[in-house]
Amino acid sequence: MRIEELRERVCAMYPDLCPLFSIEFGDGAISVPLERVHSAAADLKEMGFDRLGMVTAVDRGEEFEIVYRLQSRDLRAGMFLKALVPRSDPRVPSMCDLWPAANWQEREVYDLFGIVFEGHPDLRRILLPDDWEGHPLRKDYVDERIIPRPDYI
Amino acid sequence: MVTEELTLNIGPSHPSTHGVCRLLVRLDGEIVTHVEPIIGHLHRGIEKMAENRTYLQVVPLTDRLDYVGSMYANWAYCRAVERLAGIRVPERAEYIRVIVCELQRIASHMMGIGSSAADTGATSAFLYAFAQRDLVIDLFEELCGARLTYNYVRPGGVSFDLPDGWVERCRAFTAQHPKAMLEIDGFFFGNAIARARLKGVGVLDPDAAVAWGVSGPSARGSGVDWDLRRDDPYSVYPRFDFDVPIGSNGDAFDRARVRLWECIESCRIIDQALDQLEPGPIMADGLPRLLAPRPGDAYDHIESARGSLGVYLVSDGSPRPYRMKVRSPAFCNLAVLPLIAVGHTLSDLLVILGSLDPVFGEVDR
Amino acid sequence: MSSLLLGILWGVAGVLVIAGGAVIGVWWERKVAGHIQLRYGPQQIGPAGSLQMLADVPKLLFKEDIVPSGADRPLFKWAPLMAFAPVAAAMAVIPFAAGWAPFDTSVGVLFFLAVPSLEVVAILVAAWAQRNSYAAIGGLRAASQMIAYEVPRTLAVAPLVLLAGSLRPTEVVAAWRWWWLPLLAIAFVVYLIASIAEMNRGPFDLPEAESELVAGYFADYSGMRWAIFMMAEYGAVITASLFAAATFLGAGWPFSGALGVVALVVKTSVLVTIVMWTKWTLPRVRQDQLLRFCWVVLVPATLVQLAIVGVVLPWM
Amino acid sequence: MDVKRDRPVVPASVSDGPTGDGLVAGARSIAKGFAYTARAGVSKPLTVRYPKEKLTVSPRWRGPLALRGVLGRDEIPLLRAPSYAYNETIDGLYRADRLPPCVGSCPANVDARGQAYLIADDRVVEAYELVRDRNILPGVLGRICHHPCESACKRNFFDEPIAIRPLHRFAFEEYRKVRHERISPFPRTQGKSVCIVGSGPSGLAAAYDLLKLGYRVVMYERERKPGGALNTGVPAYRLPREVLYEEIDDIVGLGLELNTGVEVGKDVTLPSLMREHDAVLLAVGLQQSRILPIPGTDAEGVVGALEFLWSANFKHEAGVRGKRVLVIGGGNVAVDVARCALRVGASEVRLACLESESEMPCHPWEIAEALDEGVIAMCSLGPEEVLTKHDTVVGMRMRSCLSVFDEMGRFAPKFGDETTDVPTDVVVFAIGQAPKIDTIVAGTELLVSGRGQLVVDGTLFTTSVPGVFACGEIVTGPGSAIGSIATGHEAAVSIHRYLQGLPLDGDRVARPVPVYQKHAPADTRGIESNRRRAVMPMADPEERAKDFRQVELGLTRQEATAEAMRCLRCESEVCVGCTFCARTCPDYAIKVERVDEAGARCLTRYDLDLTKCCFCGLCAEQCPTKALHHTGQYELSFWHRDLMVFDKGEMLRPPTGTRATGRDGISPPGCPVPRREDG
Repeated sequence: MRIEELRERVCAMYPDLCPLFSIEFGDGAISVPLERVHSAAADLKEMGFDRLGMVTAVDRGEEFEIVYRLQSRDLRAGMFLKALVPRSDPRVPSMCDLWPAANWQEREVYDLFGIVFEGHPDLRRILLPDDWEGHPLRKDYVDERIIPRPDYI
Repeated sequence: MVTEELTLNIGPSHPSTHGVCRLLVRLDGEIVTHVEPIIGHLHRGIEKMAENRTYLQVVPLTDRLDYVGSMYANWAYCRAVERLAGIRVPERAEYIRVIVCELQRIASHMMGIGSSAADTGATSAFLYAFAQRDLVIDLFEELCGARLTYNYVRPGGVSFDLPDGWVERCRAFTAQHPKAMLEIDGFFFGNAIARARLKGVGVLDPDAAVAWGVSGPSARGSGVDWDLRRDDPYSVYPRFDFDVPIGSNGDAFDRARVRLWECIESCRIIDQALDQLEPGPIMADGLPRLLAPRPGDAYDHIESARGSLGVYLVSDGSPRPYRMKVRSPAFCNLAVLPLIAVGHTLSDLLVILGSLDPVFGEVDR
Repeated sequence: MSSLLLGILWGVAGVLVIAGGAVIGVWWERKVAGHIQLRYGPQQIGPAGSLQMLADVPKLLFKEDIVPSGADRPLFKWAPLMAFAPVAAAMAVIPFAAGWAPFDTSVGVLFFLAVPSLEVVAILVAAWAQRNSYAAIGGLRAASQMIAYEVPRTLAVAPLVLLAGSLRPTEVVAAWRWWWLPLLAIAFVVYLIASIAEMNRGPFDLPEAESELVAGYFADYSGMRWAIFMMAEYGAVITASLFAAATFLGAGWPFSGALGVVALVVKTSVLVTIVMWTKWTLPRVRQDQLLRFCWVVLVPATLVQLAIVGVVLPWM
Repeated sequence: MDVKRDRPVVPASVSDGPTGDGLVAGARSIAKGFAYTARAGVSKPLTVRYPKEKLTVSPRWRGPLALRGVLGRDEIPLLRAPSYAYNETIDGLYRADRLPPCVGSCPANVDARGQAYLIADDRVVEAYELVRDRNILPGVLGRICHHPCESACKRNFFDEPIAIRPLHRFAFEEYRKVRHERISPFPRTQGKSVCIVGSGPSGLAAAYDLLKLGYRVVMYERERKPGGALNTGVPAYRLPREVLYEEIDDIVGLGLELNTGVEVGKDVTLPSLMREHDAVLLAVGLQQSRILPIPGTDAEGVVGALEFLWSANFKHEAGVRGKRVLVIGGGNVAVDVARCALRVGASEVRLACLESESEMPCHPWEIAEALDEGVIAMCSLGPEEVLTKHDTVVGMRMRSCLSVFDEMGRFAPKFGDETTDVPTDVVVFAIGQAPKIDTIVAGTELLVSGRGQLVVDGTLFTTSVPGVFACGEIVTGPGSAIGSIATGHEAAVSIHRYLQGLPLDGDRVARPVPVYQKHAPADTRGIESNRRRAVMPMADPEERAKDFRQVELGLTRQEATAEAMRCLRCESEVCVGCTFCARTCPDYAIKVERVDEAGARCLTRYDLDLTKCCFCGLCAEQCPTKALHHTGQYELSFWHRDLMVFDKGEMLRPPTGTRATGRDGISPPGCPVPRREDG
């Protein structure tokens, strides 16, 4: 499905969020408020996005941006679903009830970013040891073992 | 009679965990009642490391994600960078990428089939598959000087042009490979014991496969007809004529045999690509050595030997990626292991793990 | 007194034959496996790598003898010898030529069937002594497998005894006629399969399945103690093949005297090679499939064989 | 073998195996397995017998790193060869993959690398003479060249190219101070004489080569001053005439007999010259402006570009003062005309061309400078009709142009329906030039094509008459000055061979034309200013558009030296301390300790830490000079036992010093860091 078509269908579903649908580098992305992210995901799944390709987060300073990559075989399309999470209280509803695929991916985000997924059945660290301190993919993570970049690089 | 469950830690250092995975298993006799993969033993923080490196410097890191299929991670990463920086890749480079990646698929599937065989104790079938893998690796060595971590696909093209005579040697390989595959098919997949070991073991429901995000041959073994090369075509794949083999039972046998038939199809693609290959540049024109794409984020995925391998890149306009995320198919495929392994015997557990063909460099990143 | 001395002498000779056979067997197996797998196998030391084991044995001898901290030390240390002893004992009753065996007893065949089965005790002891989950699983698998395969193995030898009319191995050899070969084909094949299962070799190597249990019941053994287990395994291969060559295949037939011994050795080598060939050809079966194969295929097959022999017997 | 025919077909579902289940089928499958392994057992193994069958390693195999050469201390080879052997040298380097891209992409293969090396080494006069060997007018070309060398410069990859052209000019300015001491006539060793008609760049190049080979060379020029198109066509704000005359004076000082104000075909005839001399070279160039065959071109106010430039250059008056000027054409000549028109007082100058802005054939920097000065560019417009009133130009009707080139890249303009009328007083056609040789060839048997062009062999530069050669734009058509010079060199080689009685082609190596890719501007953010290209100072656009003074003001000595030191000395296998290897290493395995001072590019030490190296090969690929390379050692030793011992000189350095530092641990010449006495 062409990206403009996708945009129309999403806009028909969420007229108020239509301005938040952006097309960049040939990929559609919709940014929704955090409290609507779960219902939006459920609606998109209803629309035909049967696969949750990826869950990840980006450290945007004051906020984390949580990024879901949805993939659809029937629509032959993929799109992003994004939401901003306040850094002070990083809580996101878990998608495990919609896609079990979210299980490990959300554990990974929890492990590396410290974002808490509410409703996750088994939220533990997955890549790092259980006693690890801090969340390494946060930009303010410090570790004396990280070698600073040489100045001429 | 009162029985007690036996807790067994398989791994992280065990011949059949295909890397450094630890399986926490509870056994009732030989029957697995609970299994939990504990991963992260090979976690090197490549996504964190990438934030400290320039776009070109990340390429060698991607080699080390899926070390059985380095070309894929190279390519997926380069596609994301090219999308982000708006680089147009010359046609010859695209063809070379397709050729090396299909060769890589063969090499990787030989590992997958071979480990399926080795898990069932058929060591000879394992080595017959590895003999084929070695032929591919020889081609790669000639191409880029490395046998495992190639660092061959670069943003904008590929690092070397094909050496003299390579095309002929590649054709010689694809000419003999389908025959060798059919022999392995008859020798291993036709063997009564192997069939008894693999059939009906670790059945993955197609709906569950989609819901759990399983992709690649592992999902196609369950009958999920989904191949990015055909369904979300990228590069020059639309120009090739090939079939996507599908299983119907979703057991370990189907998953392994899908891999075998994919190798034969890969040979078809390689032959067509070699026919269509034309001289030309192999690197995009005017590519600065220090890439600094404009701010934004881009995602691109390719069909790797393990499934859809995606790379998500966020740029802040500086010469270094602000965030790199690898959507690794092996990670998602492995998550489904507890679902399909419980209720089988200990012997089957490792066959099921092998049939998902995880590579822990990619699972742990 | 002299009989005791003779017994000790025979014992030492038997151990040496088994040890030497194991050394050659390991080299031969590596060559067979290598060529089957499109490799060369050992080829660095000696012609075609034939002296490889001479290098390996000192290495094993000088390796550290590790006893796991949680292990039952006496049992752990004695288990390898317990595994080796029955194999060596079984050598005693094998009829090397018509009318001659080291220990010619009237219940020789029974002895040969019963004594190697004692190995299961040693394996259980070893598995128990290590306090290792893998070893425990391997030991239990071995116990169920070896006891189950006793039945077809014994039933496969029974037609021989029926035809010969004696349990004395030398008499079996003396009574052997060439037409027994086609007549006892089923029994021979069943005997071979059951023996492979008895000696825990592929495709029935579940107790030591390396891809599942690392090394099974001897997972924690190292150095020479591990080597003794290996020696017991190769000894079992050799004794079982020797017995089959002597009884099913007619020992020295069609020659006699020294040539007969050569013929026996050749037959044994062929059988050993077939055992190895099997291992490197077939995948490993699962525990339930193994037992089902035993009861559903092998035991009925031997019963059919017994019936055939029963029909033939009155004609003799 | 036809693979596709016997390729197996994918089954609809892979679930059904090659054989069915069941006891008999199972037994058969197991028997088949035994047969298969037996067959494999007796076949020849695939593995290689160690050590009898040694393995070979791919030439692209990436081994450990070694650094050759010591920061600027090793002499880099200067490209010096007699003119008749120069092509061979270049070709050999090209085949060996050792040809610097700047040299390769220059039509005359000027050794720009050697120039930068000598300037950095404070041997500026030597640098000038090195350049003059191929580019006979460095001072002139240093001002007007379109510098293909800079477009190919490897530094484009990293930041900005070396300012090769300004360095030519700088070298000339330095040389100028001592030129009287450096000039003495070449000894005349050959008894033969050559006559050259035309004193343009190609003629001068041929004259220089022939003089150097010992011939007598006589040159005829129609104008009163020598220089050909450089003299008549190039505007003075780009090329001050005294520079041109000085450089030609030097060639006269080398032995050239120059006769100016003599028009061949009028004052002397070509047949008489052919009788007097052993060979004649026609380097007359293109003398006629092309004018489109459209209505109204005979009206007053329509002029050709050459005529316009001639009067603007020599009279500083072209009759356009206070008038509106429309220049037709998008090439460099059109831009020159437009800029000259501004300088001779036109009130408004427009430039109309067929091509779109990105396709304009002129060099981008030229049009940028013109736009700065106030020229108005009108793109994608084709001339249709000159509007006249009483035989005087009042305007021009232009038709919109949709595309200029067809799919094959040929010139085939497609026009739209829209037309615009541009009011103007003067229309200058700068759409190309044509040769005008009818008077020159009169009385000879030289063949002239129907379109008035001389028939010339494009590689040997021979005409239809033996002993008469031709070179320059008359052969190549409108082109660049450095391109003309290249043809001059080639023609001189032909004449030399002709006079020596050698076959003209034979074993002669044709001039290789390596194709190097052009580069987009690199990202220069974060690159220290002392590593950036020297900025050429320019006169103020408002001021400079008023007269014919030079626009580019030249580099100072300090700037030029620093610029020359930026040169990467490509393919010289000498480390220049660019640190690109360390910058690209993903594992920080290459450690560089640098003295970081203004203008310094001096490095003290390179440490190649193989324990960190991941053998990705990026550093060696990045190395512009190929000084850093992979050795065939280390892992090779696993099967070549005799190489087990590392050659420490080739590989890691002891922690106290490295070969990259040099024996005494000091930095390269010209580096403004105080030298230590001993390291």
